[in-house]
Amino acid sequence: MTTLLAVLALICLAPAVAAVLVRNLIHSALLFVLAWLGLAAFYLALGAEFVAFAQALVYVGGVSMVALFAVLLTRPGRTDLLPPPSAARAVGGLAAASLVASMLASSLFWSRLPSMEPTAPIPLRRLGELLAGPYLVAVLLVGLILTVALIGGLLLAAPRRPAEGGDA
Amino acid sequence: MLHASHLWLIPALPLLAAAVGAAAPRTARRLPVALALGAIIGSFLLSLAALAGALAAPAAKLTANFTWFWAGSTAVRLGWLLDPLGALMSVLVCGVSVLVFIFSTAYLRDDPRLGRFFTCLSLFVAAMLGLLVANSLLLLLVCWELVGLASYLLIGFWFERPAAAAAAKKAFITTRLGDLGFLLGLLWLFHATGSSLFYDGGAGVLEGGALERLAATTLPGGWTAATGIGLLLFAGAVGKSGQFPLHVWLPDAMEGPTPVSALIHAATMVAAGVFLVARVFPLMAADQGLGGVPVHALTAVAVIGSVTALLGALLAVAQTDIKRVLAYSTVSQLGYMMLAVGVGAWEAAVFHLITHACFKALLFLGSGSVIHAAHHEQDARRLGGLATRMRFTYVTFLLGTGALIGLPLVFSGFWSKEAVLHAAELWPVSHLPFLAGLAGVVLTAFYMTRLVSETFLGRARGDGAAHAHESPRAMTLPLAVLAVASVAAGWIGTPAWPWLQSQLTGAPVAAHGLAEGLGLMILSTVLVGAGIAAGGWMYARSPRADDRAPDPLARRFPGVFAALAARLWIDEFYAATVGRLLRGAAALAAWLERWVWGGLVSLTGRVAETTGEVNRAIDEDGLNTGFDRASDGLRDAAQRYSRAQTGEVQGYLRAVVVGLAVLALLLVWGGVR
Amino acid sequence: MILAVAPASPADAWLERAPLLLRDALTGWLPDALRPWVSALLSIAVILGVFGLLFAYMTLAERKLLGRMQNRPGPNRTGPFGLLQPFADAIKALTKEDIVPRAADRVLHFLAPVVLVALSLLGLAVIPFGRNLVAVELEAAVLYFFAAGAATELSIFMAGWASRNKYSLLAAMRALAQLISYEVPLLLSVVPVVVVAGSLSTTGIVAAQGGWAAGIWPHWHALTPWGFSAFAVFMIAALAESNRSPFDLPEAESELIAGHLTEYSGFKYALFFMAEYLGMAALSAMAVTLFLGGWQAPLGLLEFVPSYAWFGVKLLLLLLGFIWIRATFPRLRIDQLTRLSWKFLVPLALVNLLNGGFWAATADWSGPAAAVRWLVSALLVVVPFVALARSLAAGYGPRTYRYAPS
Amino acid sequence: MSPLHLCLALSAALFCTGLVAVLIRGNAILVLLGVELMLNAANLNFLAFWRFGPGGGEAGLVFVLFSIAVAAAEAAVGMALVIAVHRHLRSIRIADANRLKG
Repeated sequence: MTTLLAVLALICLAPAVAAVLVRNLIHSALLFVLAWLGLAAFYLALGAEFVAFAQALVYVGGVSMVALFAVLLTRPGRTDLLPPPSAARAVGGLAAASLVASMLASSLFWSRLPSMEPTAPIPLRRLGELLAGPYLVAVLLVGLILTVALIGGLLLAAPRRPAEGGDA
Repeated sequence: MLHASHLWLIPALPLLAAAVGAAAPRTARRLPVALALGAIIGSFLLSLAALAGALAAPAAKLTANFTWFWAGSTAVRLGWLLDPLGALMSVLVCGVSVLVFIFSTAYLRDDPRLGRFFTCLSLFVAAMLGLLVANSLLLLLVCWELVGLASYLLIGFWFERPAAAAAAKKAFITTRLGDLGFLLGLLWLFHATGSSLFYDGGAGVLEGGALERLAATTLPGGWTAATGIGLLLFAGAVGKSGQFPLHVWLPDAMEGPTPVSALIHAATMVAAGVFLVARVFPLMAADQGLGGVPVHALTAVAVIGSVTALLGALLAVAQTDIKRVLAYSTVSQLGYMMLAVGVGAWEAAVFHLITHACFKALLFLGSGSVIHAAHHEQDARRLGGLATRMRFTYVTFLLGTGALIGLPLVFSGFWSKEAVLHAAELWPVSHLPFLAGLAGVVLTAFYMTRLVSETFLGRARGDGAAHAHESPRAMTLPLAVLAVASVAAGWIGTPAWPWLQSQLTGAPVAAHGLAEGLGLMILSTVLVGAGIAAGGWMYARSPRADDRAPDPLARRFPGVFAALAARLWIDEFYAATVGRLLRGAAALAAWLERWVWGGLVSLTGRVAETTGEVNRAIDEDGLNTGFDRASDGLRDAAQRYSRAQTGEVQGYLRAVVVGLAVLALLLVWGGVR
Repeated sequence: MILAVAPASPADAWLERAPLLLRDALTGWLPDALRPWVSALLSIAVILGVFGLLFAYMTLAERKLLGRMQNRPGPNRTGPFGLLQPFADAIKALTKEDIVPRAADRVLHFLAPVVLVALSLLGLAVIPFGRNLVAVELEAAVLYFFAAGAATELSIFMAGWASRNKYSLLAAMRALAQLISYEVPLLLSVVPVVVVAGSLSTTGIVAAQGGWAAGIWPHWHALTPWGFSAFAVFMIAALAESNRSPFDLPEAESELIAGHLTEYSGFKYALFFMAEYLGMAALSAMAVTLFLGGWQAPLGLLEFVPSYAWFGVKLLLLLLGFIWIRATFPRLRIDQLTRLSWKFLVPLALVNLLNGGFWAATADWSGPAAAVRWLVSALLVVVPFVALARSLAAGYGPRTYRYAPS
Repeated sequence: MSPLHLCLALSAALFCTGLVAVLIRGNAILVLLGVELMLNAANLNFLAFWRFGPGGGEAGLVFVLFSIAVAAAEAAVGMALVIAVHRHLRSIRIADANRLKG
């Protein structure tokens, strides 16, 4: 179990790191997609089938598409190579991030977690009942948020004359 | 069969139509028309149902009362009343309204404000119906005023014409004078009886207990409260139905569109006064003791009525404007009705009211048809020769005339007028009203003959009449219906079969065959014949050649004719007395306003102004300097501080993250557990 | 992902059991620990083989059918009736030189076709081809299928962008717009099926469509009003998803000189070709599973025919439909494409979702109530369709042609 | 090292990676993607504790679903914002968008 998880963790961490480091915009976007796929696989290994597929569907099918579309609509220039980040920003950012990293690592290793038996993955039907039962309000709210986000996205991205470009 | 508690539906429908029509956009011209027609037809059916319900139990006064609001501990209650009087009237009003509406669609087809016209008309009908089915004097007054408002709006419908605007104002103000009396009477009645309901299961003001109380309480001067209240209410009726002192507005009201004249100022609204008196008849008749009482409500009614009947007929003789002739004739006919009420035969009055509504509406619509055809030429002198060009209108107009002057045995007017005169003849107090009525009969026959022959006979004396042609179907159809009605409406109340009277009084009236009052009938027939003969001899025999030609009557009696044509200078008299008085009062008020109150106000203003000046000086020179220095310092500090505000999102983020991390590390390593 | 080995139930007919018996015969001698894996590998191999062949002959069928529809004979030289044509093409593609533009992004340029083929094969894993023939039995199979299919356009984008060619880039953008637009109606049209069948697993959905009303009317979803509407939306969206005409904007030979395929040649091109047909087949198989009752026989008395045969027949019918449509319809413009999706298909699918909910809620109505149920459902399909169609068609009169005077 | 530890470590690493992306990449799109990555790390935590935590309650699982949905919305709006910004400034470098004036 652990070994499988470890392998998957590497599969999903490596592209993420690479995505942050490469200078080619498209490459890093695609690497992000790869990382998300790896994460989906990780979820699958955790026994969260539904979540895994939802992750793949939403991120690979939706978010990555939107991101790539945005990239194409806002081409920096002939080439997609980004200018290297300014030294100050890089140093500052890395410092801050390393602080957080150390914090997390410390809290991780200093806190002794009882290693428990994995609880059995729940059947899909149960999940559906949960979503339609106790969490119904939340589901409706999320649906509302998505609708609003869709419309807001359209309005934001549409040219000044909403007559054209309203769709797509 | 309509229950009393549903009566409110009858006025509600047109009211709704009026509301929607008023809200409708100006461009939607057809919408208010359709609404008004639909609503009035619905009300017509409803009131038919109500009539059926009322006739099922003529004597019973079916009421549905409810509390409007509580004034302190006394409840102000309104209600609906279902009895043959109200039901018949509402059927009549609705029927005439339907016809007039249809007529108007053609008459005002090209008017830009068609929608507004029908909205006002619906409002009027709603108020009128409410007035008819009201069981509370208060509710009746409300509807009464609404009717007045609608009449004002409609008289002034063509407000571009100064004449129309003036007429509207005149009508409104004149009727207000009467309504003041009405209001006082209402208040007095409410104060005296503590209720404004007519019939309230014995507690109403028209029922035993209250009437006895009113008749019992006497005032200084020997009058009873009943008489006083009755007179005050009658003042309202005088104003509304153009009785003698306040009749001046009615002829001027002819400035409004002809359908309005037909509906409001001939058939329905002006009859509201008669209806009111008939409604509160028990109250007026409460005090019959004539012993030593100087004046008695019904006596006043009878006198006023007879004077009006005669005066109206006289003035009608010398008018040249078709509609004015008809207007004065309306005045005199209303006088007949009041006369009938005054002599105690209120059912006869209602009978005459119904027939008069039919044939006067017919006559007005006919004149409207003529005016429409003659391109808005309504001076009889420049008309003429229309008998051949507008045969249909001519025939119907003739029928209406016959009804008005009361040609014997077939025409409705004959029967109703006969009933009125019959009652007047039997009046114990005096015979003057009866004689006045007889004189009125002659004059009526005379001026109607004059009108008909001037308008229709001879040859056209104006290009308007020359190019006249028959009016469209939508105008002739109502004429036909009304013609039938004005002939047939009389048969429901003949002495041989007094159905109407018995239904109204709720007690079977003995059918005293045609034999009784036969002499009167013959007499009136003779008088009518005389009038027609005189008119025909003067006008029809040799119709005037052109519109310059002087009136034959004027040729013979110039003085009389001039006086009549000038309407006996009544208007001028009013202008000289009341008008001048009012103008003086207004001038005084203006003077006071400008010099006394205005002076005070401006003085106060000046004081406040100066205080403000002082304050400002103190502020600017004293306080502000300190504040300025403080705020300058603040601004500099802010400028220095705002350098950190680079707008670099990631910069902020970096700061946030560092802060967060440090905090968390403190928590973790600093052992802050 | 539980790899179970379903035993062949002796109740079935011999033909029905044949595949499972074969599998057991092949894997019977293995230790139990290995058997699931080996049988999984077996099923993969079978799928690859079957659908590879299917691809090969689909190309042939398409070319021949198009030829017939355009009054051409189509390929008829290689082998009898040109039956060997696909293999000739394969050999040609293998032996061709593989050209990569100098400016191209080599990695992505290489990855694109591979990823595409892989992804379009993934979906087939959860399709129940027969009563017991499903490679991977998943609880959320439907979700898995679309998750796998969602990525295909990604590789098209990779191809188009990696070629460093403006036509290819346009193709990439179109591909993205198309996917973003048509993913929505595709999924929305599936949801009512899931709602009604009460299951996300393909086998469950197929099982839910078993049986016949009055013995003759199958309980297939496509034969209910809402199901029919969902089926229509699904097929249109599927056309767009698999870049088939009339939605083949990314590879528009006539305007974009084959779009993202411009810079591809040889075997990579063949891979793209293959991926297109595999994706088409996968979507059609899904349509069969969701709407046409999967491997269920249309009539009770036809059940002696093995289930996988039924599945094959339905699949082939849908594929031929694809070809027919391609031969019939002209290509849309990108704005027409997106408008069709957002203003027509999506609202329709949403209303249909409601419809499915109604159907599921009234599952126990019977007798005259059932008639009402059908009527309401039909109205819920027809009324929105007519309304939307009218509102969209407003202003577009019948087209008038003016011919040049001869 | 227990699976729970592994999950938490992975999520921490992912979180930091996303954070770095947010902090040092100049391109707005990449920043948004970094945010997405951080969200994913959080989701991973939820799942980990749902699976290996002290039992009881599928709340973690359900919450992950919601968070994925909201993340999708966030991405859509974010990209739309990026496009709008680009229309204004002809650039999507975050450093350029440092004025409130549009």
